[in-house]
Parts: sequence; structure tokens; C-alpha cells
Amino acid sequence: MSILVGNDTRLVVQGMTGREGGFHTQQMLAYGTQVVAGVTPGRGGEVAFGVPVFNTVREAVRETGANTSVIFVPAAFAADAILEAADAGVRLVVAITEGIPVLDMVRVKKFVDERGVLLVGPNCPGLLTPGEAKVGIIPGTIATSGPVGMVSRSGTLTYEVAYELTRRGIGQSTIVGIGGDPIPGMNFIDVLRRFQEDPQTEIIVLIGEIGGTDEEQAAEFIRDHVTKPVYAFIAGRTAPPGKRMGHAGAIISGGEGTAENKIRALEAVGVKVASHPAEVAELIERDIG
Amino acid sequence: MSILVGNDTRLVVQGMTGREGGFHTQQMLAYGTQVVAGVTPGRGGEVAFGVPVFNTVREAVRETGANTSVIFVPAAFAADAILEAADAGVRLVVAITEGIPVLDMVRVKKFVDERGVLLVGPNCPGLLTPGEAKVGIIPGTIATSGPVGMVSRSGTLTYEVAYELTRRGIGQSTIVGIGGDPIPGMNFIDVLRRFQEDPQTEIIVLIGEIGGTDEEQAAEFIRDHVTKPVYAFIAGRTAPPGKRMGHAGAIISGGEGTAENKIRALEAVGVKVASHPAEVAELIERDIG
Amino acid sequence: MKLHEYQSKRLFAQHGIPVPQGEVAETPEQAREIAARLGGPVVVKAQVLVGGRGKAGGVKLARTPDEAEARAKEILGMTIKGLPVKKVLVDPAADIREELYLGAVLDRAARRVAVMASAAGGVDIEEVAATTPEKIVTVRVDPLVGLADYQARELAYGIGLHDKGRVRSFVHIARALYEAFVASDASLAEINPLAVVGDGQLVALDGKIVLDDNALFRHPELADMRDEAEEAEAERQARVNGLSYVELNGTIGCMVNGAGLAMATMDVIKLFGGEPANFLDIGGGARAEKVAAAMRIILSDPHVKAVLINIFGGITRGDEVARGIVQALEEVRPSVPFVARIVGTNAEQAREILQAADMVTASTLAEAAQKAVELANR
Amino acid sequence: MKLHEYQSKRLFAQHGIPVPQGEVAETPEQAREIAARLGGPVVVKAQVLVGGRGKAGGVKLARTPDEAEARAKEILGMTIKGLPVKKVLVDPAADIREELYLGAVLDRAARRVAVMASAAGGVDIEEVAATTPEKIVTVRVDPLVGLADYQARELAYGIGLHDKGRVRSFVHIARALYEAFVASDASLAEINPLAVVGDGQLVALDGKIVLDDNALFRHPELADMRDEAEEAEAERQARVNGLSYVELNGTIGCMVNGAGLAMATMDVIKLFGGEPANFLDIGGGARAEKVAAAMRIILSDPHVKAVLINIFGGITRGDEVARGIVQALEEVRPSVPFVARIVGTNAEQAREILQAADMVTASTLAEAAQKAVELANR
Repeated sequence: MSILVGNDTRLVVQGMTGREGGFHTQQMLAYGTQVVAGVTPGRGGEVAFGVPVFNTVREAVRETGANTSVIFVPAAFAADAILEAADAGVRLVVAITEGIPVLDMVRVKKFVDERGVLLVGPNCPGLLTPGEAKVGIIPGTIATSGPVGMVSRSGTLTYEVAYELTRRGIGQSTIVGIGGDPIPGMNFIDVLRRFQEDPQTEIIVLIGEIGGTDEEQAAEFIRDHVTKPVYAFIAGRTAPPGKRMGHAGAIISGGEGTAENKIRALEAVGVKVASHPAEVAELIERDIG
Repeated sequence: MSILVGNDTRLVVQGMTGREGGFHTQQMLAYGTQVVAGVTPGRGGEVAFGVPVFNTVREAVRETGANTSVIFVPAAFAADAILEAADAGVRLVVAITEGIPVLDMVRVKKFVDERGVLLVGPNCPGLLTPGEAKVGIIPGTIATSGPVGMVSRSGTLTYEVAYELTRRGIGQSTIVGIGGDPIPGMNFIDVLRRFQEDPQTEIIVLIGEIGGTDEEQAAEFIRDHVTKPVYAFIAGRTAPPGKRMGHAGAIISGGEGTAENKIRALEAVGVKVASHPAEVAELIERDIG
Repeated sequence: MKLHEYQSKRLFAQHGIPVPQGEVAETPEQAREIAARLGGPVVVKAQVLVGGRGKAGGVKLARTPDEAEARAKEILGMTIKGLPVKKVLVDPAADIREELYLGAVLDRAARRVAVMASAAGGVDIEEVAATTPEKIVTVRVDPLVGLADYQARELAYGIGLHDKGRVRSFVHIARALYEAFVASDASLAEINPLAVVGDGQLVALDGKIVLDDNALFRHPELADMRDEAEEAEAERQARVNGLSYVELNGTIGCMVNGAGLAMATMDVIKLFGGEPANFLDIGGGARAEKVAAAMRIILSDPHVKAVLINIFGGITRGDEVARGIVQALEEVRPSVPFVARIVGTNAEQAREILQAADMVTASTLAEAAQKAVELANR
Repeated sequence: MKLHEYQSKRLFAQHGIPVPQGEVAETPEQAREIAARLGGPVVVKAQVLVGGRGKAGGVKLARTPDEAEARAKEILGMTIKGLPVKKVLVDPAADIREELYLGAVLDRAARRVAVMASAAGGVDIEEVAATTPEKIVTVRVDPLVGLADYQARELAYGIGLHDKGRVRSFVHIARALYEAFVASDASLAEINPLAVVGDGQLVALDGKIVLDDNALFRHPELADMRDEAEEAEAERQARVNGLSYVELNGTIGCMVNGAGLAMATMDVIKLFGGEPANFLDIGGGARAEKVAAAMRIILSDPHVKAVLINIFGGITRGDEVARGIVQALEEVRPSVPFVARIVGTNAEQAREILQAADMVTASTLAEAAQKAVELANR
């Protein structure tokens, strides 16, 4: 079992014929993901990497039964691409693109929610269900199938933690990168709920960072609804206020969003918070050992 | 029993200190409606007709527990007034105002639907539950309590039919004027569903007119979901295409919206369609007599 | 309120839609000057607010300024469906390769604006819709985000465009059309044909906009575009007096309070063998001056042989309405017979007042209609 | 990207918000001229992109043009929180009766824009929020309809306005502020104080706008407002090279791929007793020229005593990254020690390449941090 993506994922890649889209389509195919369609306006009718290309997502869905979309189109066009996917009938949209204006996301988030479509990202590495499907850019080599469900606002930091788990022989059910933007699609709670319900997932790892209050809200949710053990790491204890730390969402402002707050909130509900990334795997190994 | 308005209605009147609003507030009070608040920005703290006036609907709801709003403000400000009511926590908004731009209503309709707030109108005479509550401008004198639920796109035409029923001793459960605009809040189906479920209502009268396809859709709904006898009158058999017949919504265009179509659709599902207004009461009297 | 072709195209141009660089002439000489200025062949197009002007001979090609003057003279002398042609648009003649259709309209059932496109442009789109609906591609616009680029692309690919530059132009034009629609509070805005011309560009050769009368208050610049010359005098009078009036072909004038009841009144007249001369809703209340204005408008139609007044006295008491009618009668002093029927609150007193003024009265609508038909047929 | 006060107020004025008719001076002479032109007393205000300039003496009253020149001379010579003052705004002095607060900000938790108002304006609103939150009234804007009039009225009545004209002005200003916010893709737009002045009018005496960097691509006119003089050279270099860089106060430079990992790296340095000198995310891939640019930026900070490179080789193979680093090292030839830690795909080969280039390597982040701290403390 897994959450959100797996053997039944039928993927359409928006922006498949671009540089990034093309590269990662090949990576996803190599991993064994069922990539059934690509979309690039004006390139409909072509075939790339053995996958048919369509002008619109609606056509791709109709012709191939795609149920999930991953978006690699440039930031200026990415909000439109998310709307298109959400309106075309896929159940999950994964937006890798970084740099979408946040006011666009205010509308996009409402639009996808109204249609009951799930959105992961933007500005995220996507999802990986080891051995089943890779939707996005998470390197397949870092992961192996197992009991740990991972959810994170970050990319390479997540790879680091997953890699350390894998090195110690502890596999993952699904790795979900929800992205580093101020307004993400799915948030920690949306993913935690699914991990709690997923039979394969026995342990949950949450990787947060400064900015916003999503970790604090996640802590409340964990207190009320999560019975599985949760481990966490929060990046940015040393980040100064008022400065954007790379991610558009990683900023402490108005006294809100400090790592201390988040760590305190998580520890208060029984989450074990590691003091450095590798410690997450150490703590888990010790507890299950 | 009744639908939408009744003894539990606690009414706030938006635009109560205006000419129309003031006149009809007195009429509603005289009928016995629980008018608990008025709203006129800038007049908060005053008392009119024995009713406290507030600056905002939110305040009125908080202070008086109003659960229904009726709107008499001018067209230029009416869309905002509906939004305000819907956002302030009333469950039903009745917009009497005529002349709201239709593109405003596209947004307003979506806004109220998203909040699960019911909207009747705009450009409507409101609702009357004989002996219980009058919300709007339907003259109380034309009606008496009884088994007939009435729903209509028109004002005086409805009064005429109700008056004829009353004259023959056949009373009404609730009279709902959904209004003559192209984008109404509740439509025939929304009201039919409630009459079907209402134990007091034994007979349903539907009064339609040219324009749009609401009557045709109502016919389908009646076929599938309504077991109570339905009588109808459709105005505008002699109306020419392309001309707006008073109501913004009463226009035949693109071959759509003719009285013939509507009558045919209703008769096909067993609705008895009268050839002139008074005949509605005649048909009912004959059938129940 | 309908806009003329030239007004619609100007509005489109303001939103960035390519239109021909034509101008409007009110005289044949002006048409010649415009044609000379434009150079090359031109089309002279009657500017009237009715459809079918092409079939009526209101659109003509002219190769030279001389020809343009001659064609304009012919067209400016015409009457199309009862409307005299007062203006012509002189556009450069286009080298049309394909004719597309693009339109935005309020979709009542969807409670959305719908944008429609077809490769079968240049003809009546309602006919296309009726006979070959599969040739029309429609998207519905979520007011949260407006017409999205992906929807415009769905239209473009849906009607078979594939050239990259043409798709891009089409998307641009579709978005501009939607913006023009929203910015002007239109209920219809269409480009037909949206032509592919010789150099491959897309150009809006003809345009039509219908505005939402209820929204004119916030668009004074659009309200000013109203062509009163195109409006029948009775309609203008009705508009100015706040009455809803539509002229019909019959002999029985109608004056009713409420739009639904006014339509029902027309229907009942027809049911009893008469023909209504008009739709007229005097609205709520019935003050004497409004009744008088309504009477004058009805009587300005020479075909009217009798008038039926049908009033439901609700909040306004019937006797008050009756007094208003009597007062108006004294003012207007009509020469055709009136039948009045007032029902509802204080209807009895109303009847007495009207009878005292020598007016024919009736207690039911059916009776009133029968009496009016009888009087009109005398 | 932050805008200066004078830029923010110009933008507000474009949307119809009343602002003082001041102008910007870069010299004391210009300040005198502006004061003379305005007539009457003026306020001379330092234009720097940091808070607290009032307490730092960067805002001064001047009764005459002479005084304005003198005050401008003082202020233009100041450095506020490390930033030299290059411009002053000379505004007519206002007769302030009340100070309100009005601001629009992205509310992340609500996924909406929030508009906030307070009668306790003129002071730091974050302090008001922390100590007396009940003095702030907030509405959240549904993107379907934008800031509605009723919401603006809720703010106005909520902060105790009651005069009808003042409520109307406030509603107008609140809507204009929201429009300015949306039109410029802001993440913060505030007026503090929104002053009630002597004649009862509302005027935006101070303004602050922070723009969404991700949206600047569609606002070239706003992007042009960037004051490069206010930007540290290292930050400018980082921006131009597509790197995320934030200068800090420590001694250990960091170069990391990925924002989360970069923050974690800083944290681990601190955990082992060091102080990070910067945040730096070089993003995906690691081409030599980007690595070289990053090295140069890090080394431009004279406090840097050691550099820690932490790279997770994912899609990009570790050995390729290592080769990029070696190439960059040859170009930049740094004088401080570097510790490199590459993990993930082909990490072993990467380590061999780096060791061959005489670089200190580590296999874990903890080990790397410990080594860097040790090197920096030598």
C-alpha cells in the first residue's frame, strides 16, 4: 500500500517536451512509472520517449485515462497548467515548478479545492512510492519500500533523511514533498491523515521549516488524530527574522514561523524532534531496533 | 408546516430606513413577522418602527440572532448587500431589488452557494407563509393557510393565482416568488424539492414564463422526484422572440425559452397546465372537490 | 441595449482585438473620402440594429472611391426591416481565407459566461447550433479565474487550428473578447466572422455587442452610445418614463402592473381571439402621471382599437389605482374604448369609481379580454 | 522586494489614495527647493529600506526652506542600521488629529489576503497585535469577489469610525489599497498612519509595500523601482546569478543545494559550536560557473574563516558535482579552507575527486560541521 501515487497511477506530464520535463519524464519512465501522456500546446500528435503528446490535458485524459498530472512548465504558465489539469478530470496534480506568484496560488488553491482535486506543490520535489511510482524529481536511488511515511516542505533535506533511513535498511511507504511555498496545495495535515489511514505506514516522519504555522497546526492534528509514532526535523533554528530563506514560504515574520515555536508544539504532542537531519534515522532505528 | 419562512423566522431588513424598506417593514410587522433588526450603514444605534438599526449585518446577527435577511437596497448596492448577508451567517437571503447587473449575480450566486446560504430573488416579491411570516412584498390579504405550495417567477401574476385560490377557500402552505432575473438564487427545482418534503404541502402550483430553461429542468425533476400533483401556468405564449418582456429573464433567444417548449415539457410529465391564470384554481378545485 | 457594428468593433479594438481600419460615414461624400483615404477596394456596410442586412442588400463591395460613394448613396436610402439606414461603415475589403466564429454569452442554465467558437463562421451561428451543434465548441468561465488560457486553447484546438502563431493570436483574441464582455457588462459579444485573411492574420470583420441594461448605470460612456434614431418613439418614451413596453402587431392595447401578469394578459387576449398590440408593464403603484404616460404610448400606435387595463391591487389599494386611472383618462382623453379590470384589495370600490367614469369594467381577466376583443372588432 | 516610502505612496496615489504632495530630494539644496515650493512647514524623511528610522533620527520637522535644507543635510549624512541614506522625502507637515492603521497582507493560514485596520495607528502594528490584539479588526478577502464594500465598512465601524463622510473615504481607501495590493502582486501593503488631518480628511502619511519577488516578471515597471544602492553587493551578485543568499554574522560560509538542506546545514554548524556566515542555496545541478559565483559571494564576506560545502547528489550525480567544485576552486583560488561533504549518488567517487584536489572531506553533515568549526577557530 501507499498513498496518493502507486501502481494505479497513470501519469500525464505537462511540459514533457521541455528540458526539465523531458529529462524527468525519462527518469520517471526508467523508475517504472506509468507515464501515459505528455502535454505541450502545439506539439499534439507527436510522440516523445515513446509517450504520445497532446495539445490539451482534457484530450490526454480522454485518450489515455490519465488520473494524475505532473507539471514542469515555467512559472509564468504554471498556474494556468494547474487549472487546466484540475478542470480536465485528474484526481491529483503535482506541481514541481518554482516561482509561481502567490496571489495566483490564492485563486488556484480555491479552484482545485472546489473541484475536489488534490494538489501537491508547487515548488516541490513531488512524490515517490518506492518500487511503485515516482511522480516528480525525487531520486529513486535514495529510497526503498518500507514502513516510514515521509512528508516534507523541502527537497534535498528530505532526500538526505530518506537516504539515511534507506542506508540503515528502513524503507518508506510514500515520500511526499509538499513544497516550500507560502500557499501549498496539500499541507501536512492532508498528508498525515492519509498516512494514519494507510496500512503500510507504521511510522511517520515530518520535515518542516521556518515560516507560517503549518507545523503548529500539524501538531494539533497529531494530538487529536494520529496514533502512529511521529518523528520530525525542523530546519531554520538559526535563520534570522524577516529574511526569505530560499523558499518563498521560509520566512519568519511578525513573530510567526520560528523553528522554536514549531519544535515546542510538536514535542508537546509527543513527536520526537531530531536536532540534526541524520538523527531522524538514528532515533527511528533505536526505537524499532 | 411551511418552507423557508415561518414562525421561527427572525428577520433583518437591509435598507430598512429607505422608502420601500420602511413601508414594507411596517407591512411585515403588521402581518406578524418577527422583524428583529434593520441595517443601514451610518444609522446604527437608531430605532425605526420599534426595531433596532445596525451598521452591518454581522452586528445585527450577533445582537439579535437574525436568521433571515430581506434586501430593499438600490440595485447599485444590492449585490454587495447580498454578499454581506451571506457572509454574516443568516441562512436565507431574500433580495427584492430589481435591476442588479447579471454579471454581478454570476459571482453572487457562486458566493452564496459556497457558503450554503439560500438566496431567493433578486427581482422577486419574496415569500409568504400565510398566518406565520411574510418576508418581502407579497400582500398578506391574498392568501390563507392551506395545502397549496406555490412557486413563481412573477409577482402580480402569482398574487392573482393565489387570490383566486383563496377566494375559492383553497389555502397555501408557502408562496415563493423566485423572481424574474436570468440568474435567480433558488430555482424551481430547489423549491419543488422542499414542497415535496413539506408535510403541509399537498398540491404544488408552478408559475413560469418565457426565457431560459428552468421550467424544462423543473419538468425533469418533477418526473423523477415529485409525487404530489403539480399545476402550472406559463406566461408569454404570445411574446415575440428577441424582446425582453419586462423581467430581465423573460426573453426568448436562440430558439430557447418559448412558452410552447415549457408547456410541452410540463404536460409530458403529468403537470396540468392552465390556459389562463384563473384556470389554475378552477382545475385544483375540480380535482380536490 | 444593442451596439452598432462600428461601436462594437471600436470597443473590441480598445481591448486589443484586431479590426479593420474603417470609418463611419453619414453621407455618400464622406464614404467617398474614407474610401479614398483607405485606398483599394472597400466594403460599405449599413449600420442598423437588425440582423439580415446582408440579404437585404445593406452590405456592398466598392472598388473605387466613386463606387463607394454610389454604394453608400444606395444604402443610405434604404430601409431595412422598418429601420432607415442613417450610417454606413466603410471598411477596407479583406482577403478572406477562412471564416471563424467567436462569441461570449451569458449561459443562464450554467450560471456562467460561456465562450463559444466554431470553424463555421460567417453564417448565422444559431443555425449552426441548430443543425450541426458538433461544429461549436463551448467553454464555461469560472468567475473566480476568468477565461483561462487553457480554455482559450481548448477552443482553438477544438475548432481545428494548429498553426502555432494562429493559436496564439486566437488565444489573445478570445481573452480580449472575454475582457471586453466583462468590462462592458455585456450579455452577448460576438465576432462573426473572425476571419483568417491573406497574410494569415486573424481579424474581427464583424462584431456585435448587446449590453445588460441593468448595468448601464455604471457605464455612462456606453449608455451614451445609444442611437436614439434607431429607437421607435414609443419605446423611447417608455424608457424615459420607466415603463417596460414592447410593440406588437395586434389591435388591443394592454396596460398591466407586473411583467408576468402583462404577458398573461396578452395570452388571454389571444385565447379569446384577439391580438395584443403591445406588452406594457407599469410596475408597482399606479400614480396618475405614470398611467397617463402609458396611455399616451399605447395610443400612439394607430392600430390600437381598444385598450385593456388589468391591475392587481396588492399593497397598493385598488381604489387608489382606479382614481389614478380616472385622473389619467381626464388628461389624455382617449378616443378608443377602455376596458378595466381591477382585482385584489378594495376591488369593489375600484369598480364603482371606474364605472362612474363611464369605463367598461370586468371582474375576471377572461371577461375583460372578451369585452376588449369585442370592442376592438367593432 | 521592498519599496521605499515615496515609491509606495506614489503607487497608492495611482490607485486613488490621498497622499501628501511631497517630493524626493537627493541633495540638501533640492530639499530646500521642494520646501519652498510646498510652502509652510515640512517633514524631511530618510528613505531607507529598514524600520525604526524615526527613532534613529531619520525623520525631522522643518519650519522653513532653510531649516529643510539643514535637516536634509543631517539626514543625508546618516547611516541607519548600516544603510547610508541616499534620498529624503520632503512632505508638507500634516496637522494630525488621529492616526489609524490600514494594511493588506497575505494570510498564509487562511490562504487569503487579509485586510486589517486599527484605530491605534502610527506605532508598530506588530506590537499592537502582540499586546492588544483586540484593537485590530481583520477581514479576509474571498478572491471571487475581491474586497467587498461591506467588508470595508466592517473595518470602518469596527475601529470606531462613525462620521458618514469619513466612513465613505475609508471604504474608498481600503478598496484602493486592496486594488493596489493585487495590481502590484504585493505580499504586504500598509498605510501607517492613515491620518485624520485638520480638515477631517483621511491621508496616507506613510506607506510600505513589499512585492512578491516571484511576480516581478509581470511588473517590469515595479522591478525597475529596485534601489540597487540599497542592496548589499553580495545580495545583488546572488540575485543576478540566480542564487538564494542571505548574509549572517558568523564565520563559516555555507554552500548547499536546496533551501531546507541549507538551513539544516546552518543549524548543524550552530549545534557544533560554530556560527554560519550565510545562507546560500545554489539550487539544482551544480555547474562550475554557478559554484564559482557562489564561492566568490561567500568569500566577499571578510568574516568568513572556513567554508562548508554540503551537496546531496540526487538526480545530478555526486562525481559531476565534485568536478564542478574542483573546476570552480581552480578559478576562484580561495585563501580560506573548504570542507566538502557530498552524499547520495556516486558519493564515493566524488570524495576521491575532492580529496585528490586537496580538499577536506567528510561523510556526514555532523562530521563536516565539526571540521569546519575547527578550521574556522584556528
